[in-house]
Amino acid sequence: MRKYVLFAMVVLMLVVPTVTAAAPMYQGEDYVVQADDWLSKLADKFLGDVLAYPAITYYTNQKNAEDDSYAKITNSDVIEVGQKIYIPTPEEAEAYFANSVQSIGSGTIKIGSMVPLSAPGSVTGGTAMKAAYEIALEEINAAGGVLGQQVELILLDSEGLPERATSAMSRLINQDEVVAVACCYHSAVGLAAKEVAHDNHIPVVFAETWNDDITGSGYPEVFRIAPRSSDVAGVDVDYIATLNPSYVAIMTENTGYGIPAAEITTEKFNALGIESETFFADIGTLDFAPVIERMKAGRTPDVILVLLTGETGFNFEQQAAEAGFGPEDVVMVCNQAASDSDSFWAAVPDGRLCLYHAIGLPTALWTDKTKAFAEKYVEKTGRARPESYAMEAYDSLWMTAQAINEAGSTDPDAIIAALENIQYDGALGHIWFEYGSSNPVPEDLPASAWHQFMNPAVTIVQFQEQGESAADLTVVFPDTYKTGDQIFPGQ
Amino acid sequence: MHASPLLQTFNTGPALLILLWVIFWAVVGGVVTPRVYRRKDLDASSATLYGAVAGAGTGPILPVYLWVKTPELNWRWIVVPSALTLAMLIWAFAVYDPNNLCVNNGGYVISQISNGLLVGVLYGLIALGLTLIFSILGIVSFAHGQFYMIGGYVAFFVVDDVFGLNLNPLLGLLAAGLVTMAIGIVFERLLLRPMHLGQIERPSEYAILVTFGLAFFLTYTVQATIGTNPRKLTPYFPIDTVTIGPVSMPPSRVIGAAIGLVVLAILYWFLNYTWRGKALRAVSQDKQAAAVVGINPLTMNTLAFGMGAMLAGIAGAALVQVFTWAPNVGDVASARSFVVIVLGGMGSLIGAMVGGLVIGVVEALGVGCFPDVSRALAYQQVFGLVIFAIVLLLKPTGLFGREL
Amino acid sequence: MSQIHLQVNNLSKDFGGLRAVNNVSFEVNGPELIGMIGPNGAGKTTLTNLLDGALIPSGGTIYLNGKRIDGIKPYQVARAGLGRTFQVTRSFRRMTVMENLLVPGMALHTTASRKAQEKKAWEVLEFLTFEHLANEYARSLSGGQQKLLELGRLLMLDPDIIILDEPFAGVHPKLMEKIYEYITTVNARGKAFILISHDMDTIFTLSKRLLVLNFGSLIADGTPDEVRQDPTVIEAYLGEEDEEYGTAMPVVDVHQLVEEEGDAS
Amino acid sequence: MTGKIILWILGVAGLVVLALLPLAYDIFPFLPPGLLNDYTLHVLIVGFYYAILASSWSLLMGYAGQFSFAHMAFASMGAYASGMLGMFLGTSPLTGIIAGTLLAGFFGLIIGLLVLRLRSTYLALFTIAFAEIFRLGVNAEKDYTGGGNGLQMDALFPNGVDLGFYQFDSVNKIPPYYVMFFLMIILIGLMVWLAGTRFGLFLKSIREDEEAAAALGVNVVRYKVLVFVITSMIAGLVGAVRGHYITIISPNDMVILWMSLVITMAVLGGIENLIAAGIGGIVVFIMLEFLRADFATTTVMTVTLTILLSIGLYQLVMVVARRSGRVMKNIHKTLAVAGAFVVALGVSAAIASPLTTLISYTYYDFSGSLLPETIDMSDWRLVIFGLILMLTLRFSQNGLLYPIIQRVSRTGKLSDTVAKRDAARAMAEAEA
Repeated sequence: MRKYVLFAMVVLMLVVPTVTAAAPMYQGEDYVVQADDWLSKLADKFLGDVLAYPAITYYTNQKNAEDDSYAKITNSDVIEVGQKIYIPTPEEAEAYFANSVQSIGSGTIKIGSMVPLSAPGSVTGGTAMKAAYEIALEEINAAGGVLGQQVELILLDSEGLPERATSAMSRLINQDEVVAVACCYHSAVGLAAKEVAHDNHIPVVFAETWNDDITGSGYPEVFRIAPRSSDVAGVDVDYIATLNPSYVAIMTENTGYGIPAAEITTEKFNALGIESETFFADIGTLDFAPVIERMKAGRTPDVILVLLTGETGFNFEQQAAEAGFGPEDVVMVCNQAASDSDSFWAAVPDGRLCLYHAIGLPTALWTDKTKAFAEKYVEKTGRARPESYAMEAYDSLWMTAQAINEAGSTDPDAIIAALENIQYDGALGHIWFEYGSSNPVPEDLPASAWHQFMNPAVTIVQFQEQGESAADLTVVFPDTYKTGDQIFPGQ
Repeated sequence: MHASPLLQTFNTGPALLILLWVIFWAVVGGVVTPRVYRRKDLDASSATLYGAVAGAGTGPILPVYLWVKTPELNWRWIVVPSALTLAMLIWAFAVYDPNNLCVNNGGYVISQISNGLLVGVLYGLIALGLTLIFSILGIVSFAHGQFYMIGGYVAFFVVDDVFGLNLNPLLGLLAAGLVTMAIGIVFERLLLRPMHLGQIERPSEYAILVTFGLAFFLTYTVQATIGTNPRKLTPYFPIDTVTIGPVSMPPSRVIGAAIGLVVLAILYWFLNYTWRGKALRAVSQDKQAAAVVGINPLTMNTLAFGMGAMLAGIAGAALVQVFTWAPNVGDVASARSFVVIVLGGMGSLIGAMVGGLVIGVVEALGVGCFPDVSRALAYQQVFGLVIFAIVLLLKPTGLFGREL
Repeated sequence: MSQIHLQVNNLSKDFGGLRAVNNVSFEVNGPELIGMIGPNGAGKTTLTNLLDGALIPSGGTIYLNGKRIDGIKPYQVARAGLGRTFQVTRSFRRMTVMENLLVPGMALHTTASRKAQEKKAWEVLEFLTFEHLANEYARSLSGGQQKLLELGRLLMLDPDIIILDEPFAGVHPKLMEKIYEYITTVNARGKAFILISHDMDTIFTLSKRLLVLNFGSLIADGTPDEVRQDPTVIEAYLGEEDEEYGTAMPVVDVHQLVEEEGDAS
Repeated sequence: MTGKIILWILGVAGLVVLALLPLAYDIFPFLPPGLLNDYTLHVLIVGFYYAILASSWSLLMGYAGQFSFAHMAFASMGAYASGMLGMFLGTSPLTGIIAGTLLAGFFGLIIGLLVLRLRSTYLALFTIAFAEIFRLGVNAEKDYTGGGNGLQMDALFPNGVDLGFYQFDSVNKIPPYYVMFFLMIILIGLMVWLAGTRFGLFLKSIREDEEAAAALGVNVVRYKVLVFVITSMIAGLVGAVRGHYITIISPNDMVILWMSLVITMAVLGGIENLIAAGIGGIVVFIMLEFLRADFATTTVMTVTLTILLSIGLYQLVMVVARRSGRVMKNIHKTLAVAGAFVVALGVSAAIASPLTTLISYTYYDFSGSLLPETIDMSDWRLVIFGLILMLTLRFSQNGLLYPIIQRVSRTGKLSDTVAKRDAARAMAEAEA
């Protein structure tokens, strides 16, 4: 019996493509998008192949360059009713695929990247960054690529492990021969990656890796558009200092991000004469009840600063709220990623009292590029808004592309020179690197100012209504960005 | 490196003196007592342990009594000295860290213990299935945590509206149990039955490796298909935090523990009042005799493995509303279950529950009392694991286990 | 060869409150062929384990050829000259026959070359008429052949006293003859044997002397004829219960279960 | 030519190729570029590391029957000892590696003594507990170990290597390549030699039956402890070397995943043969790296179909053969496997693409989006290895490689063995 089923399936498989191949063919023509149309559906209908949709995108965009009555398709998954698109002839489509195959074979410029896509890495962050990279890549190639060639992004999984990072970076540079790298989520990964980049003299633009030492080593190849831990800690501490606390509890994670972040924060508190105590938890800790109990029963903190990422932070905040020691009972600087999850508001009813440190411009100051990116990102991922690391990823890839274009070649030294002089406008606003080989880091600044974007916007924000949209976040600190007053527990 | 601004002062010297006193008399008691008993031509098989505990708990007093009178060593001579030993150790700790909340705040200790008990019921629930499998098949399933993980996911997808199902939590529990049971039964039939039919060399290693392979397979199948994005479910029933005196119990955990107790009650009923349940117990007590009276042990193996998997799945479904869920939650659950069943005694259902409670309390008190507050949470699992290792070395049959 | 002399004095063993072996004393002088019998649970295996060093006695002493062997490890006892087999066949199943034989050979002579031991092993194989099986895995041998292999291993160990626990249980008659032959031949070469068996016929014909154990005590020690007429022995054997099934009854009444199922269906 | 000689030639040839690999372009300038670079060398270096670990785990598990989950913990212990000595006392990597080896050996001794009474499952549980306590402890004591941040370690050759006629800088992969390569040859060679001496013989007897071995004069305690000490020292040694090569060590190296991969490597190679386990280590690691990428959906489909179809076809042939009452000799079976594979490959290659389109089409109707054109195998590769591990255990307990080695090595004297076995069987039957 099984044999016959198998046989039938094989026959079916052989017949279906023959039938589809015999489907009626159409001439190249213009087409106005109707309701319920998808590009792949159209591709199937007109070209007899659902997989031929990139040809439609390509030719429509070509036409758009000459005649803007044609739509510009930036995301093949998104077309709108009423848009005019061009359906190529099967010959044209074939020619497109033949070309694109060829172009992948020879005329592409490769940029490397790695993000955590599996545990123990933070997959939430990794997938967000991957989506952002893909958006940037599509835009770059739609805009004609780099140096007249298409860009190929080679994206590897860092697993959040430094030893993995060494290996992946080595593979990007030696095996795939990328000309530059835009990368990284975890600080530990960034620390390992920068060594490989330096050894092989390949420029890297870091996003999201906050550890000060990444730019602190002063390698010519290393650039960073994300803030340093000390920048973020500085804002956290400055903000908390405005509340005049006598004792702060720092709840942090035992990772390359959490350990130095807690150290820097503690140092800054000490300098201000504020007492603090750090509680370390392993990433992935599920049960915080005993330590929350201990915080409650011991010396009660005036502020709890949560430096836990992702779901670990969520777990802590929920259990603190359940134990009657949550945002409604004590001022709590929470973890941003948690509030992106729908269940957050059900699990932490008073999450509106949470404060977050947010990276990037407040919504009110978003540039057009930010808004355009946010729209695509929300559409692509279904998340509430682009997280800071998504914006950083997007900008890091665009900036790398711009630098290669400005350098006029893929020579590492030329790209590094271009990056040192770059003036880039992106989702995070205007980015440039103050200190580099032509303008050395002054003595009174830490070494980490080297190739570091010195003006990232770091703010303290609050959702003041339960389940409030991200666009309505209230910025409570610093004064430069302030849009409203903080609501305090019991208020 | 992390100088704590809350200056913690420790009286290492005096505490060490107490500790040395305890250790000294434990060694003296442990070494001398068996010699005395042997010289008097008495049973000296347990004299080492009894002497050591007597010395640790009472210094020279009880050992000397034992040497002079040499009474028959039964439980009486270990319970009180054990308690006294514990008291001595607590005293040493109190001297070492007088500012510790565990030392000077009784309400705090009670609330930690109640926290531990609550979470302990959950641990016990996770471990129930593992101990059931061990009692019938005589193997430890290294894939137990993975069944737990899958159960949680099934419940999540049934109860949450990701797929628009949005069903009643009870259906979630049921679905989780059925799915994991099905996987368990298929696995048992395909990969464990050959072992019981004698088709496999080195069966004990095979059992470890093959269940380990299953764990690997299940974890990454789930990871590859639904990703590692953590999932979170809100408490099944909208109840408030339960507060009794200094003790406050979060709603999600109360619900989880309640489910655990109900499951335990149903299991108890099944094993004691149904034919199949009694047959299972018969097999666990004596395979041959059970076979003689017409119970097919192979069927019972499949049933037991399926039920074990189902219990894990239900535990997962009960706990998915307590903790965030990711494909790797199974690893920690497996490790905890091993700790719990070894402590409670492999194969004992009551042992699993008691073991769960003990581990819950030990972990809560461990984190609550560990002198260095910044590292306390990082050592959470270690407290249980150390007890686990000690029990394995000294009394592998645990609290309620029987000799195998 | 020095004179074989095993001396057991007041040997006792307690398990918790249970006295499994109670003040047993006997001697073996020269290459004797001794049988040891006793009802189930009489302490035969415990006694063997005490002699072999697997258990530490609660009281009493054992001397082998003037050397005290109680309280030392089994491997030291083996090297001192006391070899044994187990009730259940315990060949090294996933090792070849040759390797099985080499283990005791190499263990006994820490400086011996493998070559020399292999030569000796071939002699043993010849004696067992096993040459063609040298490179087979022990697991591919029949049950009886595995028994013979165990005996072969003892030859490699070359002990003065050999304790055989149930050598004839479950063995094909043909092989039984071979084992019989083995015992008499090796005994004739000057080795002492202690045979433990249920099989009264064989043991009574083979042994020159019998030890009878009951409830851990030695109740008789003499020639087969003397033992046969010993009133305590007769009583012990008549009063015996079949404990193999007697003690292992499950707590759940399984018979009742079957009835219940009958009711249900 | 007997099979043993074939194996020797293959083995030596393989080693010569590996030994000359870094010089490949100097010897064969016509080789296409891209075959050999720092990344391929890196994969091989780490592959050698896993080969040693898998092989030493086999000595512990396959020879001595001691099931241990703590092997990776010992490897990390070596690395941490060396790294911490370097950080706090400024010792050189060589001193650190020696200290790490000794420390791992010392803990191996303690564990070996502690677990004397524990068997199989209990031993496995105890070693898990030990490994977890060690990992969590390292994680928690971040002031000394760097915690989850990891511990930076010196490069294996902090100043590079100066051969007089050629200088390698500290990041060049060639010196660590040869270090790891020769470590692999020496350590596996040492273990193979040990396995052939009385040591190996006694280990096997202990694995088979501890009490019987003791009753035959084997000092069980000594050899059990010794095997723990030796294998942990080997693990500690290579762990420390690898730590200095990667220049960072973190507690994540000890998560259960890595231990399970070492077990998979050893089991797939064959735990009763140290060399097979070692080769298993290299092959599995290379496969893992190779599969850590996106593959075209049609390729994945082709491979999947080929595997399923070849199994199906082979079973079909066997069923037909059985029905028609033929006795299949080994050579026929081999032919059937090969034939099934070729046919399956052909058919799959032909239908994979249309089938993918078909599924994509159906999926599109159902969900409104197409199947992705590529599939990321990073997670699926682990699924595959989990599946292979279970199937190997069930159907080929000696692994996948070892049976082949056995068969080849017997080719020369096959008839001899068959005759002997027939004789044995005849005797056994006569008896029964």
